[in-house]
Amino acid sequence: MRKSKKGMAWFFVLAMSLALILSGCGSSTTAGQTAAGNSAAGTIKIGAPDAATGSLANEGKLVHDGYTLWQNLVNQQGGLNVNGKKYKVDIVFKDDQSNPTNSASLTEQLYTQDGIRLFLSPYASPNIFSATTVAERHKVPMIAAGGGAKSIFTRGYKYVFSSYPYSGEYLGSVLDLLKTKGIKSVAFLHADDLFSQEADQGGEAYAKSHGFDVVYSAQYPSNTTDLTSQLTQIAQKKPDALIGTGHFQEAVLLVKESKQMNVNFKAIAFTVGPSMPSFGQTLGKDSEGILGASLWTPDLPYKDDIFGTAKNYAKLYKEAFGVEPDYHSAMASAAAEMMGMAIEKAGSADPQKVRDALANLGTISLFDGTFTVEANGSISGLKLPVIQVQNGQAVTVWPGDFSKNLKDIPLPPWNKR
Amino acid sequence: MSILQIKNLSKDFGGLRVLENISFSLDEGSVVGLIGPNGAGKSTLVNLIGGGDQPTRGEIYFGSRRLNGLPAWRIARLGLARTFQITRIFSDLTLDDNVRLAAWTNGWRGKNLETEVARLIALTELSDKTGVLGRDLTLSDQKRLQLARALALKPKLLLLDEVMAGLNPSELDRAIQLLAKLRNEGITMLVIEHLMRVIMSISDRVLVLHQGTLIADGPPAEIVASSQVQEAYLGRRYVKNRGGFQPDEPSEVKEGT
Amino acid sequence: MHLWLQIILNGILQGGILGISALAFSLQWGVMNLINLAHGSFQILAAYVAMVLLQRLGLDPFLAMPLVFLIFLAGGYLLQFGIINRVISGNLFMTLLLTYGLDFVLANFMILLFTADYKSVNTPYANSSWHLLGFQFPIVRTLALIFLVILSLLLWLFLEYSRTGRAIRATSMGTEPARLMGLKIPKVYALTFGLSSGLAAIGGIFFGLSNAFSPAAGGPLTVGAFVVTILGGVGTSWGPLVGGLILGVLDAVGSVILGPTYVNIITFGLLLIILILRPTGVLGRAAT
Amino acid sequence: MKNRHLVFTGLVLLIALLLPLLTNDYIIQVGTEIAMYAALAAGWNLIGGITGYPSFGNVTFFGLGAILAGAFSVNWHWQYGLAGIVAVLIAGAFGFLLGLPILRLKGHYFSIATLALAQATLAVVTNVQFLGGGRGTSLPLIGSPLIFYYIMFGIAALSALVTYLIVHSQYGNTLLAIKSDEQAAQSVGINTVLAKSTAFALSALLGAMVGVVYAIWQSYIDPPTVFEPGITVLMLVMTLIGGAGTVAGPILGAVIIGLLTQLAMAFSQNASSLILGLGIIVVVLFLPQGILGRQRSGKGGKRKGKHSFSLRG
Repeated sequence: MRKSKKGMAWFFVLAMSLALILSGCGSSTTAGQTAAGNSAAGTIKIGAPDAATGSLANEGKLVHDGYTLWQNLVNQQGGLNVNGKKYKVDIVFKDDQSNPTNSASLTEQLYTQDGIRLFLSPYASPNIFSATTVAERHKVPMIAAGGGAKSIFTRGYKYVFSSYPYSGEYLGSVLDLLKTKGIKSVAFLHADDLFSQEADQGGEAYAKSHGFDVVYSAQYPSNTTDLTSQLTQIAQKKPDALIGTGHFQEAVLLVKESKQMNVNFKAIAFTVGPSMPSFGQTLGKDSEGILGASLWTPDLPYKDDIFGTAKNYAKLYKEAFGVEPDYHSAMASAAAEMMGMAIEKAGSADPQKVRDALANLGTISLFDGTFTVEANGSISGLKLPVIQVQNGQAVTVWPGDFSKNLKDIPLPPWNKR
Repeated sequence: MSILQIKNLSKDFGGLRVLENISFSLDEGSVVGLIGPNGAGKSTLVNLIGGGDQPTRGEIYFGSRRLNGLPAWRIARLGLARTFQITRIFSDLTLDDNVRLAAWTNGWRGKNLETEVARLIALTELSDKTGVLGRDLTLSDQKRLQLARALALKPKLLLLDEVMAGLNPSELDRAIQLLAKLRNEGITMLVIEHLMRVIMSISDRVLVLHQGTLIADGPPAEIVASSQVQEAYLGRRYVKNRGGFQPDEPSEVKEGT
Repeated sequence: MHLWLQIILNGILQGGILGISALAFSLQWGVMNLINLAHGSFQILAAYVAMVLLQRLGLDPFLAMPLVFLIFLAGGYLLQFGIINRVISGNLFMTLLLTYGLDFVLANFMILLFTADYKSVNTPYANSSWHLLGFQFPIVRTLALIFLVILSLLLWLFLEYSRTGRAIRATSMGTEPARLMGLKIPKVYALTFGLSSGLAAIGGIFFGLSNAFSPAAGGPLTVGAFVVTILGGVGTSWGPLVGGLILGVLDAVGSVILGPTYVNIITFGLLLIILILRPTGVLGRAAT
Repeated sequence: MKNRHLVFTGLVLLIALLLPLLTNDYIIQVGTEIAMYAALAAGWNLIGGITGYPSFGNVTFFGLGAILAGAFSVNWHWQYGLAGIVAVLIAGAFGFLLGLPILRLKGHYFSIATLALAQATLAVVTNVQFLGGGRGTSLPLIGSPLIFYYIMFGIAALSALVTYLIVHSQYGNTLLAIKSDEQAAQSVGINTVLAKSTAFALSALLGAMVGVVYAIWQSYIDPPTVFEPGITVLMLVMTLIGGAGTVAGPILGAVIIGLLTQLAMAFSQNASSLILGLGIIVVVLFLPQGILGRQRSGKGGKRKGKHSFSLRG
C-alpha cells in the first residue's frame, strides 16, 4: 500500500515536471524564432497576467474586458499596421489569482514559455510592482493599467509605462467642483493600502492649498465592516463634505452608515465606487447625488481612430460585454491602445524598439483624453472628470460645461429623500 | 532520614476538594503502599508530587528541596521519577527510543547510554520489543516501558501508579521480584496498587486515602486489621474477594481531566 | 457625553453583527472540535441566496430567513454526513485542510455563479434607523442584536432541555462517553453542522443587509468569528453574544481614542492576551 | 536503505543544480518559487509536523524577515546582506520569546494564537512608517533570476539538512516525545518549554531567511502580501501532502503543489483556484497521512480512556 502510493506520487511528480519542462522548452524554440519580430505567424502576442479569481477578481475582470475590447476592434479593423503590413494581435491572459507573486511568475511564464515580449499589467499596485520587476529584468515593456502609485515610477525602471495618472491627482477635480459649490470644510477617511494613502494625501494637500478646511482625517484598515463611530465623531465637526478614499465595499459602507447614523453632508465623494454600475444597484436611491472621482466617462469629448468617441467606446463595450464600461475598463483599453500606437510607430514588435517608441510618444490624444508620456513612464495632463450618481447611473458633472448636469448639491438630508 | 515530606497538602478542583490536609513523609529506602477506593485522590496526590499540578495549599519537600512551583521536568531531574496510571508513552518513538530519550535527557551519553538502555530494557523484560513503535505496544508492555523510562532517570524516589494492573499471575510474580530488586538498589518507592497481594508483600508501610483524607498510616498487617480502613474501603470489597481485586476492574477515571 | 454614549451604543450594535456571525462557528468548534475555515464563505453564500430570493421572488430577507435556514440546514447536514465526517475523527490538521479546500471551492464557485461583482441585499429599511431618546439605532444592526439574544436563548434552551440538544452536548464532552451512551456520533455531528450552517446563514443575511459583499469577502468574516469565539468562550451558548459585545465596544471606543487604523492591533492584540491569560474565554469553562 | 537515501538525495541535488543549464527562465522562476515554498514548508514542519503544534501564523516570520530587511536597507542604508542577517536574527528571537507564552496553548488555541500573531504583526507594520506602513517598500532591482534560484535552493537545502539533523538527533526525539505526550515528556526531565520554543525559533529563522530573499527577489514588499494567511496555509498543505514530520515530505509537497499550480494556471484561465481547492479536498479524503507519512497502525490506535482526537485541545 505504502510502496505503491509512493511510487504513484513520484510518477505523478515526474509526469508533471515533464509536462511543464516540455511545454517550456517546446515554446522556447519558437521564442527563439520570434524574438526578433515576435510575429512569426502574422500575429503579435501581448501578455497579460490578470486576476480572474481571488480578491481582485472584480477589477481584474474589468481590466480583462478593456484589453479584450481593444484586441477585438484592432483585429476587426485588419490588425496593426507595422511597416505597411497588417498584424493581428493576440492578448494571452493568465490568472494570477490576485496574488502578486503569481503576477511575477506568470509574467516570467509568458516571457519564456510563450515567447511574449510585450506586456499589459495586472490590476492593483502590488501586482504591478512585482510583474514589472520581471519585465524590467528582461528589458521588455509593460504598460500598467490599474495602479497609479507614484512609487511604481520612482524606481528608475526604463520599461514601465502607464495609462493612469498618479493616485495623488485623483481628487483634484472633485475638490475643484466642491469649491464652486461653496463647500468650505471637508472630512477625509481613507483605507490603509498604497493607492488609498497616496490618493488621500494628494487630496488633502490639494484641499489645504486651495483654501479648504480639513476638519477630520483618519485611516482605517482595509475591509473594515464598521465605521459608525468615525461617522459619529465626524458629525460633531459638522463638515460640509465627506471624501472617502478606499475600496468599493467601504464606500458602500460609508453611505449606508451615514444614513443610519443620520449624519448629513452637503456633498459626499469617493475615489472608488460611484463610477461602477454596481454602486447604484447596491445602494438604490441612497446612492443618489454622490460624487465620484473618475478617470474617464463616456461623455468626455475625446476620440481616436480605433474606438471613435468616448460614447462610441461605451456602445461597443456594452455590445461586447452587456454592461456599461467604467473607467477601469476604459483605462485598460487606453493602455492597450498605447501599446498598439507604439508598435506601429516603432514599425516593429521588437521590445526595445517598442519601449523607445513608448518613451517618445510625447503628447497624444486617445478616447480617454489628451496626455503626455513622461520620462519615467507615468503620464501627466489628463483632465480628470467627476461623476455623480443620478437615477442609479453615473453622470458626468465635471469638467467645464458638464457642471450644468450637477444636481442636488448641497445634498438633501437623509430624512428628506 | 526522610526523602519526601508532605505538609498539610490540599487540592481543589473548581469548588471540589479532592485532597484535604494530607501530611506524611517517606523514609529513604522504604517502600510505601498507597491505597484507597476509586476517586480517593491517589493519582492527584502523585500528580502533585510529580509537579504535574500545583497544590492549592500545603508544601512538598524532596530532601531539603521545596518542590512547590517547580515545573515537572525539574522535579524529574532532581531524581523523582513517576509512572502514569493511564499510560503515557511516546507513541511516535520506538520502545528503545522511548527509554533512550529519557536516559539521554538525564545525562547518559555515548556507549554508556546504549549500555544503560539495554540494561533497562532487559530489566523490564522488553528486549524482544525493541524497534516497535510506542503506539503499537500492548498495554502491559506500555506499563513496563513506563517503568523502564522512569528508571532511566536514575531516580532516588519512584512514584508508581498502578504499574501492575493487567498483568497475569506469572508476570505479577516477576514484577514483584523486580520491585524488590529496585528496593535493594536503594530506591525509595511510593506504590499505588489495587492488588492487595502486591501491597502486602512489598510494602514496609501502607497509607490509606479515603475521600481525600489520609485515614490510616502503618505497617500492612495493622492496616488490614484496622476497622476504620475495613469500613471505608476494604470492608466492602477485600473481604468479599480475598484473592484481591479483579485485574480487569475498570481503571478509575483520572481526576482533573 | 452624548458622543461617547452613541459610540458605545455603536459598539454594542456592531457586537450584534459580530456575535451573530460567530454563533455557528462557536457551536461547530465547541461540539465537534471543528474549525470551519469555510465559515465566512457559507455566510456569503447565504447572503447571495437571500439576494436572489429578494430580486427574483421579491421575498423580504426576514421572511426568507426560515427558508434559507432550512436550505442551509439540509446542505450542512449532507456536507457533514458525506464528507467532513470522513476525516473529523482523524488528525486535527485534516479537518482544517478540508474546510480550507471547501472555502476555496465555495468562493470560486460563487464567482462562477454570481460574478466577482459587489452585491448587497438591498431593502428599503437596510439603511434606515430608529431614532430613540436622541440616539440612532440602525434597524438592521439593532435587529441583529435582538436576533442574537433570541437565538442564543433558543440555542441554550435547545442544548439544555431537548433530547437532541442533550445528545449534542454529551458529544461535545468527548466522543467516547457519547458512544457509551449509545449515541450515533456521525448523526449528531451531521445535525450539529446542519444546525450551525443554518445559523451561519442567518448571520450571512444580516451581513448582506449591512455590507456590500463579493465572493472573496468570506475570509475576514471567518477571522472575525475566530476572535469573537475566543473572547466569549468556545462552545457556550452565550459566548458569541458576550464576545461580540466586548469586541464591538472595544473596537468602537478604541477606534475613536486611538484612531481607526489601530483597530486591528487592538483586536488581535486583545485576542493574543486573552489566549495567553485565559484561553477558555470570558464565559468558558475553567482551565483544565 | 541509507545508501538508497544518499543516492536519491544526490540525484535530487544534481537535478536541481543543473536545472538552469537545461531549461529556461520560466522554469527557473518556477524552481525558485518551489524552492521558496519547500523551505517555508520545511520550517513549518519543524513546529507543525515534528513538534505537533499546528501553527497558522508562520507567515509572521516570513513577513518580518522581508519587512525588517527592507526597512533596514532602505531607511538606514545598510547593505542588504547585513540587513537580512539582522532581520533573520530578530525574527528568530521574536519567535523564541513569543513561543514561550504561545506554546503553552494546545491544538486549535495555538492555531488561533499564531494566526492572531500574524494579523497583529501586520497591523503594527501597517501603522509604523519605518516598516513601510501600508504603502510597502521598494527595493533596488539587483541580482539575476539565476542567482535567486540558487539562493532559494540553498535555503531549501539548508532547511532539509536542518530537518534531517534534528530528526536524527535526540533533540528530534524530544520534539516527537512532546508531540506524543507533553506531560510524559516532562516526567522524564525534558524541559518542554525550552525545546518547543527552540523549535519555533528555528522555524522562525528559516521563514525569515526566505522572507529576506523573497523581498529583494521581488524588489517590492507589500505588507498584506507578505503576511497573507494563505502562505501559512500553503506551508501546511504542502507538508501534509508530502508527509508531516518527514525530511522529504515538505519538499515533495512543495514540488507537487508548485507544479500543480503552474499547470493549472497555464491551462485554465478561470478555474485554476477551483482546481486547487478540489485537489486539496481530494487529498484530505484519500491521502490523509501524506505521501511519505507513516501509516496509522491498526493496533493501539484506540486506547481506553483516550479521545479518538489525537490533538484535542
